[in-house]
Amino acid sequence: MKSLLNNIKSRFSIKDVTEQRSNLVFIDVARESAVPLITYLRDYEGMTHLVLLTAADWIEENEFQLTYLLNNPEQKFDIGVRVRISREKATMETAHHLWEQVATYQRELKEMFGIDFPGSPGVDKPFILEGWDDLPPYRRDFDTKKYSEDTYFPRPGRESNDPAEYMKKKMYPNEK
Amino acid sequence: MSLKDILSPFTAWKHVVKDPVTIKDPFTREAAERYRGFHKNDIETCIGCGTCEDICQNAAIDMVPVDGIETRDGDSGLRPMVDYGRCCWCALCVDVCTTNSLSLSNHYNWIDEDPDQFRYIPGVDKKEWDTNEKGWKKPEGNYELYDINRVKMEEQAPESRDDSFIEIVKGYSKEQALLEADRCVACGICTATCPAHMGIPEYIKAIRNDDLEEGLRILYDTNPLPEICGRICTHKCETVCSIGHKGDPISIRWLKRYIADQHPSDQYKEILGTRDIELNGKTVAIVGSGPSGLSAAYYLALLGYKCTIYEKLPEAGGMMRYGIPEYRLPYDQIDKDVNYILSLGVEIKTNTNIGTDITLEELQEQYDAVFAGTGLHMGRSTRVPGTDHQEVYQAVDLLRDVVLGKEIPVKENIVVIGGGNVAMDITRTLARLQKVKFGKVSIIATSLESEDIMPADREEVVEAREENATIIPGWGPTKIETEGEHLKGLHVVKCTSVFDEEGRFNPKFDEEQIDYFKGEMVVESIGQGMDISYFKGDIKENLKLDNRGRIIVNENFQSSIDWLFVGGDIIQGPDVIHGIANGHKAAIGIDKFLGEG
Amino acid sequence: MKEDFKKRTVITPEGKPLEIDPVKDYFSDARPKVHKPANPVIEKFANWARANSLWVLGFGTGCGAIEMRPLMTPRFDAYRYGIQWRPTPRQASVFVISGYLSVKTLKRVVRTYEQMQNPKFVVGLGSCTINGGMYWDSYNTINRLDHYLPVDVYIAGCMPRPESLLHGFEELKKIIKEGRGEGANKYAEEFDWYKANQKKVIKDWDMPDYNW
Amino acid sequence: MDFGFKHILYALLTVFIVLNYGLILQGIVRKIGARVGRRYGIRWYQPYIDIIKNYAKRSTITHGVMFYIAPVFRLTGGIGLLLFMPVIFGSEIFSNFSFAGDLVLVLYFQFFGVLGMALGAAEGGHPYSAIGVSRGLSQVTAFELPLTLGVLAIAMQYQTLNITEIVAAQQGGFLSWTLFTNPFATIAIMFSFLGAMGRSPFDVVLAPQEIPIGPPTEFHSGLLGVLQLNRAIFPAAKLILFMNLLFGGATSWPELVVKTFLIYMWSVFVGTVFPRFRVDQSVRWFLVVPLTIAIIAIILIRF
Amino acid sequence: MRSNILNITEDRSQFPEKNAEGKIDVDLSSHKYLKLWQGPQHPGITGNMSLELTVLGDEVMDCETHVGYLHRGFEKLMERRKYIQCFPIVCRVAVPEPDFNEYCFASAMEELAGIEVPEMAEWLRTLTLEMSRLQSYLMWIGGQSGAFGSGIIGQWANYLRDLVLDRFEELTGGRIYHMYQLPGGVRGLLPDGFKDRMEETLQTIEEFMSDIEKVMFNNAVFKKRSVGMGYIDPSWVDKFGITGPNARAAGVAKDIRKDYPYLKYDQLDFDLVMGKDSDIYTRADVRRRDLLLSVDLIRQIFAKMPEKGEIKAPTPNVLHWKVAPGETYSRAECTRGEYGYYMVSDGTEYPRRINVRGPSYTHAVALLEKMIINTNIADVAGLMVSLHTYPPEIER
Repeated sequence: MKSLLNNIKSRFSIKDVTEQRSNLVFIDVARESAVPLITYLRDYEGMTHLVLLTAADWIEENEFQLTYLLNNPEQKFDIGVRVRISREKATMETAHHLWEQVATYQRELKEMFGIDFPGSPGVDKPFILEGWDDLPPYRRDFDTKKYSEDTYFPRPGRESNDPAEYMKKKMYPNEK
Repeated sequence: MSLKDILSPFTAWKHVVKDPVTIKDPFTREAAERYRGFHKNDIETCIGCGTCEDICQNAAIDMVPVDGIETRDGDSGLRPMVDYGRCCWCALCVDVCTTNSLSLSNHYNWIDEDPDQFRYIPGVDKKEWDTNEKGWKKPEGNYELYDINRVKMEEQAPESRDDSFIEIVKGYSKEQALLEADRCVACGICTATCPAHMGIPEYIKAIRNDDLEEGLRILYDTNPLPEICGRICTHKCETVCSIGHKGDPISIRWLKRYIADQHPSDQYKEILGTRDIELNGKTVAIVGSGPSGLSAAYYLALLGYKCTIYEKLPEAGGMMRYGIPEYRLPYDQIDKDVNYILSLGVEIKTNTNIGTDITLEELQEQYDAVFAGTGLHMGRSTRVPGTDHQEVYQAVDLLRDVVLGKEIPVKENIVVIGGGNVAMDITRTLARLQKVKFGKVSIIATSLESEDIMPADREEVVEAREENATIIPGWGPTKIETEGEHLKGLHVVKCTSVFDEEGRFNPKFDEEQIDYFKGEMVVESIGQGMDISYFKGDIKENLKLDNRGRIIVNENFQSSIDWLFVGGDIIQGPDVIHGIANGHKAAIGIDKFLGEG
Repeated sequence: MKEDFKKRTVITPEGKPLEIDPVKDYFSDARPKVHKPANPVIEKFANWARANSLWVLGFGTGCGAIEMRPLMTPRFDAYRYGIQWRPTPRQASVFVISGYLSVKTLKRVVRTYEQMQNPKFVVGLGSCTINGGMYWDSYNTINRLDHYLPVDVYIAGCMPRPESLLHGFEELKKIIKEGRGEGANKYAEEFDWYKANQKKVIKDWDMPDYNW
Repeated sequence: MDFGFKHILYALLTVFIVLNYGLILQGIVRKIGARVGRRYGIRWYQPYIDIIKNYAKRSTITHGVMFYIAPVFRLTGGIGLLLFMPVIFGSEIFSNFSFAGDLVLVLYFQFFGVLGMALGAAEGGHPYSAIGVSRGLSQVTAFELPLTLGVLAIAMQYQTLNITEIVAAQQGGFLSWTLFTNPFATIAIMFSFLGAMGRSPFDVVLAPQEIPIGPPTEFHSGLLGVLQLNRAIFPAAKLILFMNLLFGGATSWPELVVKTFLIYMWSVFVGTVFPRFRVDQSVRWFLVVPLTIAIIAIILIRF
Repeated sequence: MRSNILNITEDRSQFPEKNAEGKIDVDLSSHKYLKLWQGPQHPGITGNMSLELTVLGDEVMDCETHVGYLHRGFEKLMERRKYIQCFPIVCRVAVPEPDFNEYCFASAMEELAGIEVPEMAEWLRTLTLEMSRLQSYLMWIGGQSGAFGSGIIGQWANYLRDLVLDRFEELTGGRIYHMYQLPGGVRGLLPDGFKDRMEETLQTIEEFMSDIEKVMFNNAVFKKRSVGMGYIDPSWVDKFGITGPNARAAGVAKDIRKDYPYLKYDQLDFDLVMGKDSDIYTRADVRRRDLLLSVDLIRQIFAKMPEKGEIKAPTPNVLHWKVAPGETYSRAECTRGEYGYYMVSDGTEYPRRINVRGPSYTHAVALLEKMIINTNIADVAGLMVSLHTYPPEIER
């Protein structure tokens, strides 16, 4: 793994390397080098198995984080390639040509996060949701509880008391 | 493809002659012993802390009032109601239950046409599974979802402390405080019980978040004496703490002290935002600088009143300074709290006795309102034969003399009558003086109440014993044996019960069992009385008292004389946190009174 | 709306333009009718038969479907109580809503329900059908089944055990025998209310109101 | 053949008995299948309740005239098959409308119902129906070929196209049954019988896992009730046919019950343990195995 | 390699001609093609998904997978639940095998929080995972035979599964959703007599499995339907992200239990179950042998695990458990392949993001869409079941 890291450090601009476990390393790279890096990892370093591709929303920093988790089935270790992209009009280069399932992942990301992957097959087709007209639901600023309460009529008749407030009210009725 | 492939499947037919494996009567089949079925709740044990509601990710549990369950200290009077349109039977509510009252039966069957039926209050609404013994219970062993054991507090060892007045409790380090704060389930049962209604879960949360400035702000919302309270509060909150039902209660008092300890007093104004307070031009006189007086002064000062405290003794603090030994409450900590209050523009006039140096009438003329929090500074006597002897002392007097630096006539053998905290204070103070003077401790403290109902804090008793004092509860004094100038000892008789069935003080004795404690000095510590001789003339005439001689005040602590507010121990009995709460409410009352006028 | 469902104009072999509205062509938009029960004696006999021949539609809408297999296999063998599978809605009489309904499934469920023949019964299985269950705050699952379909009986649980399901079916039988299983008529009577609720949550409503 | 009013009553009685027999047989056979799966299975009278339930449905929708007629066609196929062959040999009451060429008519009725169904199902408009029908037709065609050849072999053997005569020829001890006198034809016919009964491995037409129950997908309520009646009568009629052709017919009802039950069990015996063939596989199988045997039977008869 | 109506052996995967996008041009109005939807209401579909098939006669020309019927938004829901509150909901991601979710979630969280799980709890976790594998395979075997029209296997297999569920009920208190592997440990020791009853169950399973082998695997018709059907080329394994039995049946040794030993798998003695023909039959056979391996592993676990011990490590108060910031990925071998949880913590009481990687994600969409082309409609269900797909883990 050491030599692999050295190899990619000499070839790509790596921002940061985090060693999570002896067999799991996360690499932060700039957006431009992400797809070339995973292509390189797949073709030259034996990281032939794409475990997953997913995103996380760092809304405070106004960025999305994309994680391509790659696995080396021979030497049994994983590398997570992390890329930060802007939340505004989020787009990312497609990687569907590398693995067949990437198109599906990208389709999901487009739908659930609103990250576009121009050129990815079927990326604009709805995947899971149907007739969705709100924010992409996995974004942090989408409030699922509020949406649910507004849309799906919770059954009435439920009300709860906070023990502290209730006790104060009961035991000291004169105090406000 | 072979002949075998065609023939071998027919072997399946051998099953046609075997018995079906079907469960013959699925309608009465019982679930497994541990099965998670519908909820049961022992409502007598349940305290309605709502922790089950907190952990329920389905929002399936509501805390609702229940007929027949009264709200009282340590019991919110609420009980969980479960909505089976939400429940997922994960049983985390059972595992997290602070009283182990909640459990699941292994009953699984509930069919109904009406979707609004699927909710009920376990234990209250009778269900067929209430008597079902099987079902999910919290796993045994060390299985807890939170730590039920208190983080150990470092203290001075008994050997190193029994001859000095250095503070015993060292206070929590950050790691310890974080661990201790983590134990809190934030139920809020303590909040109402605390006379000052301190935001206990909130400031504990601030500790967890390591946001101690926020913690300090929460403390000062309801309590301007956190350093003091963090040490000597009677912590009624800890008594009712829900975790205390199956483990140690959260050490709320020490966590409060931890917050206050972390901030030097010069940062207070910055943190609390009290740098610039605009005066509103009105003035209030406060008689007595005890907890209620200081608390009233603080909250009035925040509201812009100009306050002046009149104190009889040389320094501020009242009973906190003159009634509590230094090893429990060091003077510098009192100063820290008091000085901060004074720094807000509160003026203090020490060595000023109301009635002699200045009269109440004069105060009335000079100020818009007066708050009196003069406390209980007179010891009460048992009035058994021999109490008029010169070697019989009052605990409050002795404690005050210690602080004032007067010589204390310590004898080799001492008997203390009383089982409260003051008794423990004087016992341990005298024990220290004995150790210094004679090199050994020989002091007996005896109380009417038996060990389990002694009013003193448990740790006080334990620590006193660690310091070699002898505590013998359950005896009532009958006679002090004297011999001229010398005192010989105390005759006692076994006390069988202290309170009658209605809870009134009415001790019963077993005359058969008697004992005799030898000693050259007896200290009485069975309670204190108030000295309200400064109310004179018209004021005394107009002041309404109840039949037991106590001043009647309304909920704003306003007495029958509208400009006179009274609070603290003289209203509520001896308790620092009550005093603080009184002072706070009186401040609000004064503001209301003066705001209207 | 899907491309296939949009209105379009085709040229007939005669060379004339012809407008096609696939939605109208594929589905019916006639309102459902209230079917009055027949005379009491016949109805009683019919109800007995209906109760003892519950054909359950094989549509596992949520995770509850997993307990259907034990139910219909040797261990619990619901067949002996007159409960059978039916793969097509046309022939089924009982619709078991096995748990939560996502909006996407709800649309299919409504369609499927409407294809079933009167009288038809709905069993709400699991907490999710009662008040949203553990997905009470999910943006994609409905909370109360009775807002969208008339429900005859609910079975609490997450998941209800097969025994509970059998109890539920017994309860349903009782309801049917007592002549209270009139969900289909209720649906017809309060059709507009149900439709409004359905339309509120199903955002891409690309079918007529009633489509059998 | 004199068509008297009496005969019609007799025929109705036959239909009634066979219908009930068919329903009970259906229930019992399903129970036996369930036993192999180690469970109790349905109540034996469940098919009755199902039919009543379906007739008691309040609403029916239609897809057109053919949609209504198809179940009637289907039922006609079943009843027609039954009515043109002797049920109890030698009984005047239960010999039905057997006549000189009834064997031909009976073979036609085998096919008739399927055709009617095909028209109706196609009108139902459901793609699964269409697929089911196309599969059904190809499979029927495939097993009709060996069946027809087998029947032909029997007709040639007995030199008649009258079933009553064929049965009569088989009287006198079980060794005179076609089963023993013409085993190849019997084997060919019994293989075709597997297909005719629509059980595994030849149930791809109704295959619930692949195309939910095929042609009858859209049929419901009373229409399904009619189909269910047919589903009771048709197999029973087929069983009687095969019994008459191969196993010496029956001279009494108990004999009929025993024989037909055992014949039925042959298809159950195979069907319970085997998965189903795809339609191309089953067609190929019919065109290879039974057809070859049927041809051998014909050739043997010729010589 | 493949089979079709006319049994033409040349490669028909390019028939009909594909356009530039790799799709065929379908003009439905030509009446040459028929659109056929399998699902969501369809008995041959496992779980709730639908396949949009374009068929020509009985042959599938094109297929598109539609999912989302079971979408509950788990990953979103978990973001607004405290860690402990995620624990009851993770098992709902995959109904047939809730335990792998519980394990992956708990282990990811424990890794980030730095919690060491007690020995006994690890053994019990291993036990539940193997029991879970057992019952999942048993359900699958019923589905696989059912998809080809043999009901009897499904009856037996579901009975066996029910026996395992009974054991689960005794051990965990739940039949389907066990909610047993709490972060930090497990929620109970073995009940009295559990081992004996489990052994009895295992014997029944072995007994029935030998019957199932005779009736299902030595069955002319089943072989006819499955041998040579649904071929997966070993080179596709990486290309499509295929894992688990599907990969092993293609001769690619992939098993997380061996490759990345977790829990107590390093102390258990077993060999990978491999196949080489990579068709439906081989995959079924690999799963059958894997099932028997689980039986063996459960016996080994019983032999090796201690009698008593701590079941839960002390954890912070679960009501406000803050997990140290960081990211990790925790995986386990489930019956369908690699199951994994990718967890991002931002140091608060709530997870920042949890992504569930279910093996069906790749198997049921990209792979199925490719494999289904030019097969018979009748084979679609069998093919799908042979990949052992389960929709909820695709859409979560």
